[in-house]
Amino acid sequence: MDAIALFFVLGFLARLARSDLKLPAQLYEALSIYLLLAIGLKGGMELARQDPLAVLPQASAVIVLGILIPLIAFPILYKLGRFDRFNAAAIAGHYGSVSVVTFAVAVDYLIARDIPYEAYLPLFLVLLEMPGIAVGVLLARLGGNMREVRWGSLLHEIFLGKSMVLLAGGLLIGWAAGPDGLKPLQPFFFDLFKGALCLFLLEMGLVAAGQAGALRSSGLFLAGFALGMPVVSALLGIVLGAAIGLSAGGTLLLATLAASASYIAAPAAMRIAVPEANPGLSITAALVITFPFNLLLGIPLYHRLVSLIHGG
Amino acid sequence: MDAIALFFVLGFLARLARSDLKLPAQLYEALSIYLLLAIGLKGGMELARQDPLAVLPQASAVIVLGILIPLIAFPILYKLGRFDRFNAAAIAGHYGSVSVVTFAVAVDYLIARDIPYEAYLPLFLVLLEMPGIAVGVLLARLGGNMREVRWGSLLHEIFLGKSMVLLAGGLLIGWAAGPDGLKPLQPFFFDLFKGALCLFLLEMGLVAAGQAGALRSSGLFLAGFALGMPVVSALLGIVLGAAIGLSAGGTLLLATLAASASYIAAPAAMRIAVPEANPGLSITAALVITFPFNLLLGIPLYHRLVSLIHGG
Amino acid sequence: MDAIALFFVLGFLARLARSDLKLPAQLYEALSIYLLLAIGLKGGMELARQDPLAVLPQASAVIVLGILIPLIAFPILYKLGRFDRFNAAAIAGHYGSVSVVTFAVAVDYLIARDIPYEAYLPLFLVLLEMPGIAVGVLLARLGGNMREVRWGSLLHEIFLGKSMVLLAGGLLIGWAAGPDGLKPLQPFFFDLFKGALCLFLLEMGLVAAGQAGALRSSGLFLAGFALGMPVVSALLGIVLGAAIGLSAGGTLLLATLAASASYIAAPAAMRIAVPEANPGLSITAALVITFPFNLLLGIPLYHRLVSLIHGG
Amino acid sequence: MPNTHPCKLVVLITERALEEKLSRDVMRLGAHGYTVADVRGRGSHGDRSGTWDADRSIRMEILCDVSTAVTITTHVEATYFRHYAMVAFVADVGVLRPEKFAG
Amino acid sequence: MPNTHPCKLVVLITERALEEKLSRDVMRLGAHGYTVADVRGRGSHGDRSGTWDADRSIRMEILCDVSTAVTITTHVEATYFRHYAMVAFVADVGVLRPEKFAG
Amino acid sequence: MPNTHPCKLVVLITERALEEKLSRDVMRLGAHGYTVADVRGRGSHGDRSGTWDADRSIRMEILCDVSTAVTITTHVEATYFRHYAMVAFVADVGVLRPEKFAG
Ligand SMILES: Nc1ncnc2c1ncn2[C@@H]1O[C@H](COP(=O)(O)O)[C@@H](O)[C@H]1O
Ligand SMILES: Nc1ncnc2c1ncn2[C@@H]1O[C@H](COP(=O)(O)O)[C@@H](O)[C@H]1O
Ligand SMILES: Nc1ncnc2c1ncn2[C@@H]1O[C@H](COP(=O)(O)O)[C@@H](O)[C@H]1O
Ligand code: NA
Ligand code: NA
Ligand code: NA
Repeated sequence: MDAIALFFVLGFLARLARSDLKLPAQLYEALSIYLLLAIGLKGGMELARQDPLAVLPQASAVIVLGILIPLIAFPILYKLGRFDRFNAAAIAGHYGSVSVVTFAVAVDYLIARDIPYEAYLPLFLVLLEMPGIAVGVLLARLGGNMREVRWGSLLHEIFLGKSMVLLAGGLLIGWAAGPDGLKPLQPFFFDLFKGALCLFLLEMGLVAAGQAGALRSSGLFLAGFALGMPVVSALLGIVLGAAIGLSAGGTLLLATLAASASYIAAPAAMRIAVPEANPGLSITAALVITFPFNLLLGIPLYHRLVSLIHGG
Repeated sequence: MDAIALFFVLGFLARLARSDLKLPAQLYEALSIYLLLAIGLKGGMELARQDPLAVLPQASAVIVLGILIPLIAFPILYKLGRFDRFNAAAIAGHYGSVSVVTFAVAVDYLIARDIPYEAYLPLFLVLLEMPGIAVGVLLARLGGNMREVRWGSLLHEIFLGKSMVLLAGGLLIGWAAGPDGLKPLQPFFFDLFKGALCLFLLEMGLVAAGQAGALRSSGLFLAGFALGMPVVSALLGIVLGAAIGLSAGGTLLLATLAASASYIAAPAAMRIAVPEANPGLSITAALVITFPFNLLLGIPLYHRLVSLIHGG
Repeated sequence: MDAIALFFVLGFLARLARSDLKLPAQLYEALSIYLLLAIGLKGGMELARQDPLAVLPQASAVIVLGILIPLIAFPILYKLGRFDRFNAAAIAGHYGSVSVVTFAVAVDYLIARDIPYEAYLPLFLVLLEMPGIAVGVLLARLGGNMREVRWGSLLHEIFLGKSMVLLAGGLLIGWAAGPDGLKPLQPFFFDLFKGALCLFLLEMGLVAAGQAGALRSSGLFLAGFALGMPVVSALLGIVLGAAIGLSAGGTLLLATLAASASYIAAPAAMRIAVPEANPGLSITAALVITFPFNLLLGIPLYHRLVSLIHGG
Repeated sequence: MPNTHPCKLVVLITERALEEKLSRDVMRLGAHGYTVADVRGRGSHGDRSGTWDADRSIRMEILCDVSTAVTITTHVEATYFRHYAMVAFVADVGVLRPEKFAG
Repeated sequence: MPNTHPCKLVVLITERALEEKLSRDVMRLGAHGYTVADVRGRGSHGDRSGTWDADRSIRMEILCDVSTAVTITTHVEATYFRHYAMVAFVADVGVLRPEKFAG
Repeated sequence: MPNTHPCKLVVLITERALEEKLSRDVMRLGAHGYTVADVRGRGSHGDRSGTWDADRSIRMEILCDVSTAVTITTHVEATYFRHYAMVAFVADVGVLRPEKFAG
């Protein structure tokens, strides 16, 4: 197993065994700020290397994907899973958005295997962060009084939430500074990236195991959803990746983005925009099941599926 | 624009747009400890490369500069600006002292342009930190009951304040350990420096924008002072740099030190020594106006001025 | 003096001079997590390079050493020092366990002098962390009602305490990932190690000076013990190192481990398992006296002693 | 005590996600200030151990006169109690400089 | 205040090493929740300035009915006061949603 | 409550820059201890959101007898209220081990 995933496992087991290991809260915050900025910078730097307009059609297609996924997830949860409208919509929103750390692990997976990918993929990460959340909120309010949606504060929450600001801000700085301007930042933002990711995954392991108790109360249907939905989304991502002409590596990353569920930006936005939803449900699904599933099984699986198309 | 300055802008805009982005308080503290130590170490290492006695005359001249600047600033604020004695003295003290981060940005400016400078300049940074603050306190107490000044605790605050201990301690360790002894510390203290500076500037942008509201209440005069005083001080620094035979790069750094205003050491010392002064005024001037002015316009301007003397 | 030790001295003097320098609490925690993980990873990586079974006999001998040291320390403290059973046992337990930072400084001492050592020595660090603490608790409860010892929670505290989880977890990950798997983690976990150690020692200097006041109340006998016991233990370590065929470098590390006293894992475990003991006594001895003694004088002294055997 | 004046202390313990909203609310409802601390804890919504974003709690305290205290507690009861982890209590204290908190 | 109900607030200030034990204790003794903050301080055990592990303190507060308050304070007095740095006090407060804290 | 004894709880919320001075003051004025927490907040001196040095606040609480409470509050009122962001209040609580806080 990859060293990165082992840190998640260490955290998970330590918490299950009731160790008192705990990362300081502000270290967790500092690491997440660092990871978001670093991913943004890297993507922006690569974007500076090419014509941004050329990416425009691809980018639009990717946004459509982000809208589609929650629209598929919602009826499954609402009709089949018999969740109420609020919970179904909130969970769907989490799966429409993306997990930054899952993306980073997939990038690492490609690098370790020397598989090339379109270096501007972090742009898609930025683009996919928001639409899913917005669709989730809309679904929660549909039928109810749509005027109750405070659009101003919702858009604010989504576009100016800290993960968006750091990702998009990093992207813009990286793009403006370009590869040469970022060179002196390389030791800090790029060389340390993987080590910082390990520490973060240690913490995510601790958190996931701490939430694992909620599994029992959340029911079997949700567990099934949290395992099945990523595969469905990954397939959509693969089809789209092929359609817009991404390389095998780029397609795997897009599939992973589609498959991943947000557990940083989405919970924060949903808590304010859809307070009626029980946050325990979304977090259990996204963090306790889908996240480790993608990390340990999903990415290799999607790789296989991509290979069916691209050969290799 | 330089990547470093862009991080300041990102923080500033994020806060203006009311984003919830916030750096953890202890990350801010950790970064400032790191930056102070790293600057001290670097300066000490360079000092070890040469005869410390040779720097003595220059060093004395620099201290005189630190005393002079608040003596110029005070009457401007007191007579022209009609601030009361306490506020005039406190603000003058901030401008007599220096901003470590502005210095670091100026060093980066030189490196990016391959302009050489006397590597022991951080020593001047250390020397300039204190005298301005002491003069500010004296000015506040003049005329009043001088016996009220608790000299013991003031000297303690100045010489044993944390920024002084870290800068001077780093300098001494760097000097004692020398270039060879510091080699294993290079990845941590030197290679990461610029990245850490970026994060710190992100935070300073957030803080500066948070304080920007105070601009309205602090009046136009103060804004003018915060723009004009740095230029005056920079000119003094340039004249002095030429007089003591510094290179063009060294002169620019000295000018930047003179132009910069303290917003870490001085506010802490003034709060205790001159409680009558409104800290909002000094901080607005030093952090919200002078700091970004130096960062974005001042340093290039001083560079031009230096070039007039040194050619180039 | 080595740069590393100078950071300890800086912290110590700053606190003695009543500077307000303080490292943020969560930075201290973050650094200790980092150091433990890094040491574990490094040891595990080296372990992966050789046959683990070959180390088994040596490992068993090392555990015996960890049991022996508190059994020697206890009667000295109880009979000669006239401490009560609880305090004698608790202090003995601290000296049976080890100091991770002292170990790191000794490794650095060897590297700076190009002295080779068995790279799997961190394994011994892991093995020595626990037995001394367990023996200390046993000694505290002997004669008393042994059934009062809550073995379950004691074993839990020892094996699942955070320093154990991080050290042993790092070791296992390093071993599983091997040198190739850890390569991308090198900049974070290995290159930064010494710098992070410097910051940690700065903090230990601050803490040690803060506790120094307790020296007066703890009495001369304890001070003598804290200076003499490390030398006795180091001699045991040297004899054992020679007996199990370690190189000169490896023997010095084993001697240093034996000589060092725990001030992270042991205080936490003792506080819960032997609440009757005054934690001030153990911490004064282990941190205020033994730790700097080993750092500044002990390691060079043990090096001399090792050279008597190994020549050099 | 001779130098203090009766005042209410309203304490709200709730999710950190509400901090900005609550701050605006209490100022709008007549408070002249508030103080916030980061806390962790446990209650009917389970363990909130504060190690990551969704898990963090705050403790906000507001010194104010009786009528503002009633307004604030009534408001949070109606607005947040149903869907958020929240506990509220009120204590009688004596403040210095009473003019800072009244009206 | 009309919308609050009398309740006890038990506050324990003690070593961080006790946090897990105390949390289990108070829940076992009938509390329905608790809130913990990191603090530093000074008392009869000297300076506990909170810069490193052994030095850290917590402040735990528990809202509960009188009988639980008596049980908890009696328990901590018997179990921890002798060997640990600890201070305990109780205040009378008024809570909203009293059913969360009683029984 | 049968096992507690009446005591005053003095709470000071103020700038972090004052922490060392206040600690010395309260001990000198007769307190036997104090507890400090980091907080953020808002008051008549505006927003103190605690993200950087000049902006940080602390909350200090002191358990003591009435006369010490009067001495402390009178002292801080005279010394700090004019020039520093500060709020002070006093509550009646019941302590265990009253001998720790009196005299
Ligand atoms: N009985 C209690 N005593 C003290 N704090 C409590 C109590 N119950 C709940 N809390 C705090 O209030 C938060 C929210 O409570 P709840 O809505 O019951 O989950 C918890 O996370 C605790 O921090
Ligand atoms: N008089 C007091 N007022 C407020 N807090 C106190 C007081 N005495 C002790 N404490 C707190 O309780 C902790 C333990 O107290 P002690 O057992 O007296 O050392 C101290 O570290 C302080 O945080
Ligand atoms: N009404 C209030 N309720 C609670 N805390 C307050 C209140 N007013 C002020 N504070 C706190 O006391 C600090 C200083 O207050 P002030 O001197 O009014 O600026 C503020 O930053 C708040 O943390
Ligand atoms: Na997704
Ligand atoms: Na200046
Ligand atoms: Na030992």
